Amino acid sequence: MNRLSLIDLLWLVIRRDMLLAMRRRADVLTTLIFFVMVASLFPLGVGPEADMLRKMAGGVLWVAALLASMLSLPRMFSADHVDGTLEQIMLAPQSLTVMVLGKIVAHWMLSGLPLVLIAPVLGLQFDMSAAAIWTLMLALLLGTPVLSMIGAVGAALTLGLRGGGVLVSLLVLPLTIPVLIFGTGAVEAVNSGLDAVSNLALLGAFLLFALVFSPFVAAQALRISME
Amino acid sequence: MNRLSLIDLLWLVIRRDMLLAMRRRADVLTTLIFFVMVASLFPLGVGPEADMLRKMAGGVLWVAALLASMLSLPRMFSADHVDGTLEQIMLAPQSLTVMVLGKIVAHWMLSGLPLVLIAPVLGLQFDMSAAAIWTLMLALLLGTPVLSMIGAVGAALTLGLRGGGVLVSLLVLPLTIPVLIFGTGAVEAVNSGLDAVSNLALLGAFLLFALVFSPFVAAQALRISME
Amino acid sequence: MAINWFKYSAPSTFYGLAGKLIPFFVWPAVVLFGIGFYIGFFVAPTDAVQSEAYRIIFIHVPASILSMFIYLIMAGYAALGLIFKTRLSAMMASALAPTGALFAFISLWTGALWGKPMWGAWWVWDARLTSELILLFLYLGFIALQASIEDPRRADRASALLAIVGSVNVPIIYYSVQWWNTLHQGSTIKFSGTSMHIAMQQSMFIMLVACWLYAIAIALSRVRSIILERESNTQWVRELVELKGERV
Amino acid sequence: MPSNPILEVSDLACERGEQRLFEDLSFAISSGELIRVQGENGKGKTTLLRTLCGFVQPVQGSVRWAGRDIHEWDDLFHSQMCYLGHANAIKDELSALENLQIGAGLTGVEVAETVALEALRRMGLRRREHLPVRVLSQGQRRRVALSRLLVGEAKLWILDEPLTALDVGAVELMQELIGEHLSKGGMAIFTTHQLLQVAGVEIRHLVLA
Amino acid sequence: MPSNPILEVSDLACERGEQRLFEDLSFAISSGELIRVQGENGKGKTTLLRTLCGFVQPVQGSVRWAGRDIHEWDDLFHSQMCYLGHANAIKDELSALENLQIGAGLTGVEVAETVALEALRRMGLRRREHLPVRVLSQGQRRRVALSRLLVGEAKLWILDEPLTALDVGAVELMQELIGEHLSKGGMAIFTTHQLLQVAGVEIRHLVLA
Amino acid sequence: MTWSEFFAMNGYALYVWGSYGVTLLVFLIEIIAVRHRRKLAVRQLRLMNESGDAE
Ligand code: HEM
Ligand SMILES: Nc1ncnc2c1ncn2[C@@H]1O[C@H](COP(=O)(O)OP(=O)(O)OP(=O)(O)O)[C@@H](O)[C@H]1O
Ligand SMILES: Nc1ncnc2c1ncn2[C@@H]1O[C@H](COP(=O)(O)OP(=O)(O)OP(=O)(O)O)[C@@H](O)[C@H]1O
Ligand SMILES: [Mg+2]
Ligand SMILES: [Mg+2]
Repeated sequence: MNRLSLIDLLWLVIRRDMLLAMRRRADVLTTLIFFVMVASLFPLGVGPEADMLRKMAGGVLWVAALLASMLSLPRMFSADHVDGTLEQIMLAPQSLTVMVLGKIVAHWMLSGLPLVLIAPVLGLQFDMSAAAIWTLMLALLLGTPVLSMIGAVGAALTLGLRGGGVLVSLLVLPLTIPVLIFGTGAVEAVNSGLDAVSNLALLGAFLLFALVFSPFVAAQALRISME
Repeated sequence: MNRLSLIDLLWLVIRRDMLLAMRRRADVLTTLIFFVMVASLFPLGVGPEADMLRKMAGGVLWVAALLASMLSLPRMFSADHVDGTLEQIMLAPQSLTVMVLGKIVAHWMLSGLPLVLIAPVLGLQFDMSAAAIWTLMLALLLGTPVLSMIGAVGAALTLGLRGGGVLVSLLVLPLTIPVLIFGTGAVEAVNSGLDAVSNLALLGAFLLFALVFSPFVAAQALRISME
Repeated sequence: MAINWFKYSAPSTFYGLAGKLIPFFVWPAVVLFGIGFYIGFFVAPTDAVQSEAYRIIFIHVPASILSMFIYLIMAGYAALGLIFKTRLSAMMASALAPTGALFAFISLWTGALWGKPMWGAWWVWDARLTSELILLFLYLGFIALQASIEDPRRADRASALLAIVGSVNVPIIYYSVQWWNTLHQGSTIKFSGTSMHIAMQQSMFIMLVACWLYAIAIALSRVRSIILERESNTQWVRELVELKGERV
Repeated sequence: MPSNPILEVSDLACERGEQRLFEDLSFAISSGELIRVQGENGKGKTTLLRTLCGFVQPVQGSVRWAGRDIHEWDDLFHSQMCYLGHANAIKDELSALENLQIGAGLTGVEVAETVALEALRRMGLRRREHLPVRVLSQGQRRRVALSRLLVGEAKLWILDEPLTALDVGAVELMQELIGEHLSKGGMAIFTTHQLLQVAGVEIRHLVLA
Repeated sequence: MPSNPILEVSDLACERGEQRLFEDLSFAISSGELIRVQGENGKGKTTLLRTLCGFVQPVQGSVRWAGRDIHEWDDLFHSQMCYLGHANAIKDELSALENLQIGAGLTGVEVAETVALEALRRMGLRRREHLPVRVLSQGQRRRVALSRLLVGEAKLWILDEPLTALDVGAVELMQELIGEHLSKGGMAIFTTHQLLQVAGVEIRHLVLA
Repeated sequence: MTWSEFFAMNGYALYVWGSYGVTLLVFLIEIIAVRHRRKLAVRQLRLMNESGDAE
């Protein structure tokens, strides 16, 4: 019987959440498919003109990514809350912040990463240029973790509340707008022949900022919610 | 101690679901606000050019309505499932179809009707013409109940499955595409100076069709899910 | 000094204090609204370009400014409540939120009514407008979170955390929206007279002060109700109602 | 319809996963009788009760009420039985009173407020009638669920661990209630791991092993 | 850190809603002692236990472990206690074995597979170790949760109705386990509405009324 | 300037009075809401006092 180190613990939490998700299998796929569907609904709703679609592509894909990652947020802590596991986690002698970080990483790997990987396919559907697609992927790679991190705070705050699912979107969506703006800004910049570096750099800065603060804030939020 | 008639029962179910929603207060508002937010995200993603926005407006609003009513679907039966109420409902000697119809009506009044009412405001944000806005409202009025009805079947089928929340979107979204197409079609028609009647008539036909079959089908789906 | 501070941060003391203070805000507010309105409508001249429509500014700008400041103040109170566990601060935060949201709404509403004659559209996706809209969403989030938590202590602490996270984000949102808009096109808004007429400035300023006073008064009286609701199980509140026959 | 319908189980077998939980189970219960289903954890008690309700399809055998197979989703059967499972079937947002009235309404029985209040008070929930049940303790929540038995007119009670979370007083009350029910011509099947005795009634045991 | 830390509760008061559940509650528990919290449904037993864990902030009084207030979210306290609530804290998708290993891991204890398997078997879950706990019966699920007590090295057990859904055999086993725990120098606080006796130990009763 | 001219706002009446009117309305609603809330709180307290439900 050994005590676990922080890194071990982080790794355990990530592995656990991935394992749980794999058992439910549907979970990962569905976020992905939701993303694909929202992105595909647009051409249906808006009409098929290629020009216009190309122009909207970056925005539509980002909005779809935002909504998709929003959808999977409520489950981030609520399953653990309902079955009492969260109580056990909070009673653990280790740092709650580390555990929350683990859960955030797992959430991203399950809901953010797949979007990054599938985005090029959708980009092609919208007739985006290769450069734009690369930029989109990079922007999503930097931006989606931020969504998971801000989302974690929202999910923790709304834990156990009725209607938590929609409430969390209500809390989180406004806060994620900068990510949306710079994310689409990067794609747009490439489209209009400019350099996307500044946009991407800002996304990177958000990422670092969120990485430093959000696990701690989310942990505090959990403490508040569990009281 | 009296036995209830079918109409009484329908009314009881509607009242009950409305009461529950009112207790959670936030619920109704949040669907609405989600709708407003999604609709507002698009300009942020796509850019503020009025011309392009006007062109997308119908599509964006319909997609937002679709997503908003999709979001509240999982809760349609799952709360009752988890706490055992659904078992009691299914054991009741009355027609399950009527109860399901009651739940559908309540769902629409809570998630569809508010969207119809707020749509004009969003229409103004997208600079739509008055005629287009009226048509949009009418189309939503005919279309959103269909979304609730198709949604009920999906919600019943995915009951109790892990990740049901997203799964139901997966099942339901493809089925609702005709509604989306004719709904946006109506708005588009008005925009290009044509008559929206045929589109609206089709939506009306969907509505009747769904009204006749979906409660029964959803009731059967519930039976299957509860086994 | 410190003792004094804590004395007034006790709900029981503050309740009475607030009750006494309210009239000192209400009446000046009414008077200033009157004066501001008079100057704005009868003294300030008609604008060359915008004709009479510009008179919306006298309510639009104060409302806009207040909606932003109230958020910061609210977040400040929330933070105080979270850190020092003073119940009153949290109550102040929740008393301010609806007022802030209403000012955001007024800003949007008057802006929209101004936009229609000026730009021919009720709404354009301009940076300032968009960030005001987002601000309204932030308020609504705060209110919704608080409303959906039954236990007041949890509600206070959770919404305080949200307000703090929000206030870190507000500047980021503001600048990102600014950038978002200017990347595409220049600002659509140009005010005709570069230098505003002195009467316009006076009116706007007076209305601003009036709005401040109004906001303070309404927040104080709301916090009194909140105190009554939250402290209903304490002796002093019971006695207050019973013995002093507190007015309804 | 015979005036004293009975529940007949013949030759019942149920499987879960690859495992046969029980087979060749036959018994009948009629007015005034009380059956206790016994067995260790996981022997299939819950499964049996849910089969009797019609939720679980048996792999073999049949369950008949008043001579007719219950799997015809028979209104008659459902209006004469009342099932209480592991879950309480109450809504956290509603008060105890609302829960009872609406819960009964959903099963087709209209309950006047006075009747409902009296039932709740009998179950020891005085002064808790109007609180949202979310804030009630485990035992109080169970009591709310059990009070449904008092307002219905079901002949057959199927109770899965009704005593869970109940304190000593409430257990005694339940025994009393079951006694009354039987003396009025009702019948009941239940499971419990706790002690349960009903004055003047001999409990039949059905052991799953 | 004293080698035999004790839990001291002094002058504790808790409120729920507008209602004061208990006040002026003072007691201490040290090595080898067993306390049973008693009271009718809704008297505040669960609330008391959750206060001892630090989930609920008392309106008055303090809970101290080894002399320090537990509200400093103290690692020491949390590494020496184990709480089992009404909820089982197990994951439906995972097998019993995975649940035990991962569950212990989250509280910082690494458990070898052989150790975990042995604990599960001791709890009567032989041949159920690899089934997803979703398909287990109520009692079997409770056993999975309880098996965590066997693999930890907590000194203080806080158990909220540990006997819920357990059959007679399992109740005996639990009594045995508690006995062993105490004789190894542990201590335990629990609630239950059922009978529980531990050979050779005198149970102290704490009555909330 | 006559009153009717004043109210006509040179054709911008809808916009100008719409703004001020709604602002006034919002203020009034807020004031009424706050008073109502206070009334409810006090009434609740009275009820609690009368029923002697002080435990
Ligand atoms: C819904 C629409 C509108 C919204 C949400 C809105 C929002 C705002 C905000 C937030 C401010 C405060 C800015 C600050 O203090 O820095 C402001 C000020 C101002 N707005 Fe608007 N506005 C809207 C429409 C308009 C329109 C249509 C006009 C005129 C054509 C206008 C003219 C002004 C002026 C002149 C100021 C004050 C001058 C300044 O601070 O730069 N606004 N508005
Ligand atoms: N899919 C499955 N695969 C294997 N075994 C299963 C499956 N589903 C259920 N079981 C087993 O079936 C049994 C279900 O029993 P049931 O819930 O009826 O038990 P019970 O007698 O009510 O027990 P308790 O006293 O614990 O409530 C358990 O032993 C469980 O392990
Ligand atoms: N918000 C609230 N308003 C009023 N009463 C409340 C509130 N929250 C909890 N209560 C009351 O507090 C008590 C909670 O008790 P607790 O859950 O600790 O009981 P318990 O002793 O564990 O009971 P059981 O034996 O049924 O598990 C209940 O009487 C409940 O009605
Ligand atoms: Mg069972
Ligand atoms: Mg309890």
